[in-house]
Amino acid sequence: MNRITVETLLQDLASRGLNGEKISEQQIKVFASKDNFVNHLHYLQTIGFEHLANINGVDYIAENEFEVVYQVYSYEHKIHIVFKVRIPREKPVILTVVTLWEQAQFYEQEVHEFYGIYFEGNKDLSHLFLENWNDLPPLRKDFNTEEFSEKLFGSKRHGGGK
Amino acid sequence: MNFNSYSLTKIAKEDKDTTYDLFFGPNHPGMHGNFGYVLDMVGTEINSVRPNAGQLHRGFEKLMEQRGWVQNLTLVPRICVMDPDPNEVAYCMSVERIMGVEIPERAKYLRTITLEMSRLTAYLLAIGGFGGTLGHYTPTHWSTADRDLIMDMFEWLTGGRVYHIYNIPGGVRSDAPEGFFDKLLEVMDALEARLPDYDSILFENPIVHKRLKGLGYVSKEDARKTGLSGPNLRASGNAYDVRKDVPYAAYPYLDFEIITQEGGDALTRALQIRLEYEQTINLIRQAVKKIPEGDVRLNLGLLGNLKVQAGEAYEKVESSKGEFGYYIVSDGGTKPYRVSVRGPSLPAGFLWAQKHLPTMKIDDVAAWMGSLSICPPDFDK
Amino acid sequence: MFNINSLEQQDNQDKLWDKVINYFRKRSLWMLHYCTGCGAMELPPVMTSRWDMERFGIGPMATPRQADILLITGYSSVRTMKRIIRTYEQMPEPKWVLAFGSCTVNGGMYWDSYNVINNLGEYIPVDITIAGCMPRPEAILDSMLKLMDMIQAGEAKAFRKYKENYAYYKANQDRLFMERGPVLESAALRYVHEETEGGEA
Amino acid sequence: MMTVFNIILYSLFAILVGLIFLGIGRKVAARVHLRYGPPFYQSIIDVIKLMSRESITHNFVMDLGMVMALTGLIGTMLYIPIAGHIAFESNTNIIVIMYLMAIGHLGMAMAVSASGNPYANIGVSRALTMMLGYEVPFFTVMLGLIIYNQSSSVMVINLAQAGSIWNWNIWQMPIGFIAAEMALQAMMGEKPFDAMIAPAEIASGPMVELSGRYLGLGFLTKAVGVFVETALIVNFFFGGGTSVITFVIKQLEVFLIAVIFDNIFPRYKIEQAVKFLWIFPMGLAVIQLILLAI
Repeated sequence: MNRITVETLLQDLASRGLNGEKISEQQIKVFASKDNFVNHLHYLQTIGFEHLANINGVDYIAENEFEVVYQVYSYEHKIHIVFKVRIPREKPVILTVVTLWEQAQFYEQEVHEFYGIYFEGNKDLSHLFLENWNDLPPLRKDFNTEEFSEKLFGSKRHGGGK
Repeated sequence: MNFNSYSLTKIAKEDKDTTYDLFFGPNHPGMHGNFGYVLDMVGTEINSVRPNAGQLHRGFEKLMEQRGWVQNLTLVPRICVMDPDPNEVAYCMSVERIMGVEIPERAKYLRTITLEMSRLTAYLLAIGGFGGTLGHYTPTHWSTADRDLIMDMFEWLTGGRVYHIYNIPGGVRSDAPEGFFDKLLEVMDALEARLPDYDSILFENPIVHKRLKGLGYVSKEDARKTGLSGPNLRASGNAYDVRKDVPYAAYPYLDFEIITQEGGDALTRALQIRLEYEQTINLIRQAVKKIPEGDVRLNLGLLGNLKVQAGEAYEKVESSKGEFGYYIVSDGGTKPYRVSVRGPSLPAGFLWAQKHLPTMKIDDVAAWMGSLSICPPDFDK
Repeated sequence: MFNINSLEQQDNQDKLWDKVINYFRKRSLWMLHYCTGCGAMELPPVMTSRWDMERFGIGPMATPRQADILLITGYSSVRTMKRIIRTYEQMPEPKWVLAFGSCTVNGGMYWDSYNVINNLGEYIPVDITIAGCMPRPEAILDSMLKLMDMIQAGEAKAFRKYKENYAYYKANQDRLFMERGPVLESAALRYVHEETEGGEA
Repeated sequence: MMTVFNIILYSLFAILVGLIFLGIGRKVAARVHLRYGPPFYQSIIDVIKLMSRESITHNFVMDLGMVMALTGLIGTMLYIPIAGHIAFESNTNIIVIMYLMAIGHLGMAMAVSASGNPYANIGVSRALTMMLGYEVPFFTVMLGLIIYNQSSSVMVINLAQAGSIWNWNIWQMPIGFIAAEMALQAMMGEKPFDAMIAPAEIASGPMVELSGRYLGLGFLTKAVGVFVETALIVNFFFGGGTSVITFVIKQLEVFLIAVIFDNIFPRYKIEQAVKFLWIFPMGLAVIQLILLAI
């Protein structure tokens, strides 16, 4: 397979209907819609982007949207893709990619736990880290960690001084 | 002589009542860190495994959104206590990428030196870990004492023994003190002179070979697909190293080859650490030799009020466990909008645990875990 | 809250025998091999060749039944806290607790974290707290020596405090571990997903 | 009356010497690790401390088992001559020793199974498996000794080696000695044959649930065990001793060799250990037996 550069990759993805932007010589970001992003990820996997480094969420509360970010890297082309999918905050449901990468199981569990995003098709979305948790998923912007800590653990700003 | 073929446990496997749950960790001497596996056992054989994580969860990613850009530097090294500097460097690199600044050459070399020193401490601990999990405490005692030589150098350079917070956005905090590099080279000589001892007591020990050979095999393709990284990936025959592929700091100026091996089992991973240990000493020597004069940090104004323009970046660093990545989103304020950390241990700690452990007996769990250099805090965060 | 008087009365009763046995207790301190947090990183240097705590008869032990000291090495998350309490209650008396680092006093740098308890002393009694993040090996060793002095003088009696004020500790522990409703009102915003038909992609 | 007094004296002596051996062993191990290590009397302090602690028992069987383990080994010790002194005179005491030595492990197994902890159960099953592993080669070597001396009395074997250093059995049957040394390493539970303790695997195995006095009894059992096992080797291969002092010094040497080996090897898995013991020491023991027969 020929070595793909950032520019040719961006052109290729644009022809498939994906908008992208260059971040650096070895890194681009791509915006995909929630309807067909799995196909795009599958395509990327077939052209050599086989390393899924991480899946993480971002809470854009001002725009009332969640973003799920897939960090994908290719060992051959040495390009990193920040693959972004936006979903509405009221109904945070997205398709799973466990079929493409096995380790996605645990990343999705983590994102579900911290953002409350549901991954359709993922069989096990149980909590990995938190126990006895009945509050908002903690990494959402409308969850106030300081207030939570103050109420449950009795924490004080500046250690209670001043 | 195959004990398995006629063991009672084989018969018992069909009987539902003979299985029991065994808590391997968190309170277990063989466990690396505060983490655990709940093993579903038949006799001494493992049926299935459930990772029991969350004991180390501190909500780093949330806390980083509450604190200023530079304040966060106190948090990031605590994500991996054995090898803290890659976290600082990856965080700083991401911030610098968003700000679009290039750090001075001397700072790049100083970063490289701290990164490699940190890698050495982690490898020395890993050598001790191999000893400890196999019940061989002599190398553990030796290597932990040898690690202290580097800890003292760190203390001299940065003021901290374990957490250094030496790298800051825009370079490093201060220049190296006078005489530091000469002493560092002496320490490197001392550490290299110890290698034959480790070889004879650990890496060439016939019983170590017997215990580790064939344990936890990962094939070349599986290692690439499941997100393993670092020494684990290279021990399976993949020539991938962030230092070479996505060069950062002063690595483009240094002369080194990616070390790969074909074995893919625990023994190969142990030898991989031993080989890379030698390479790291060599890299530090090169960096010390080539380090240019000049500034060690950019003037970014008052760091306490640092503002980073809106943007995002994912930067990765090769740590002793594998690829550490920091994905940072900035909205132009005095605090990050989102910091997401990619720890290298998750694929090994969760996915490969579920693949490997059910083929093992209880004897091998600790050694297997040590061989994949699983560091729980980096996925527990 | 703590009934100091009754402790002192109890102390006066068996003083001579305690003095003899305290010598042996202080010279043979076994600590539990449980790293609850990152402070455990400075334990290997203390245990191994450089600082060699076995000189003083201090050594790691595998299970709570065998151990005298419980080291809380740094912050403890809610899940760890549960395991710490289980461990502590399994240990036979006399037992001592050493708390490492600032995180065990007021949460340290994790003071506003949603998963880290702030003051360890509210949940189990602590004999000695070592300041710093993380405490240096010298500080750890020094605290051990201090604990030895306290044991010899009969001052290290925190485990009795736990028995006498069990209701206080239990109430604090229950606050964390009992089935509880949401802590913040914002929890009402939670989205609960109902599986749609044909959910498989 | 005299016998009772003798028994108490012998047991106290064995316990004391065993504990000091363990302390010296820790000190030597520490030197291999490049550190100072505890004082040589550390094990005695440990045991006294353990005896003074709160002890958690699970049931009567656990109490009984721990006592049985200790008394089993003390009983063995009474049949072993120490520099010509012996508590119970017997013409066939090798057979008795062979039987009694197993009681220590069985008592431990009883006590530990009673606690119900799975780690403890795995540990004890490993200990019993290991016993299968080392007893076969060790008793084969003993058989060689019995054939060579035409007697199954330790005292007779002991006296046959008197006179000069060159009369010692270590020169008469060196191959058997090596086999016995390997078996001894397993018998004392030193690495590479310490799979039954294995802290990193099964959290110290049989000792998981033992606290206070029970752990103290466990330590005493270990101490007497070390005494008995080294005493056997000294009697069989090093000609016993002219006085108690030389006997104990010889015992210490045998013990320290084991400690040094303990510190340069990691541990075998249990099946690897048994395999090793049934191939190498067993092979050597059989070769020795054949050589003696010719």
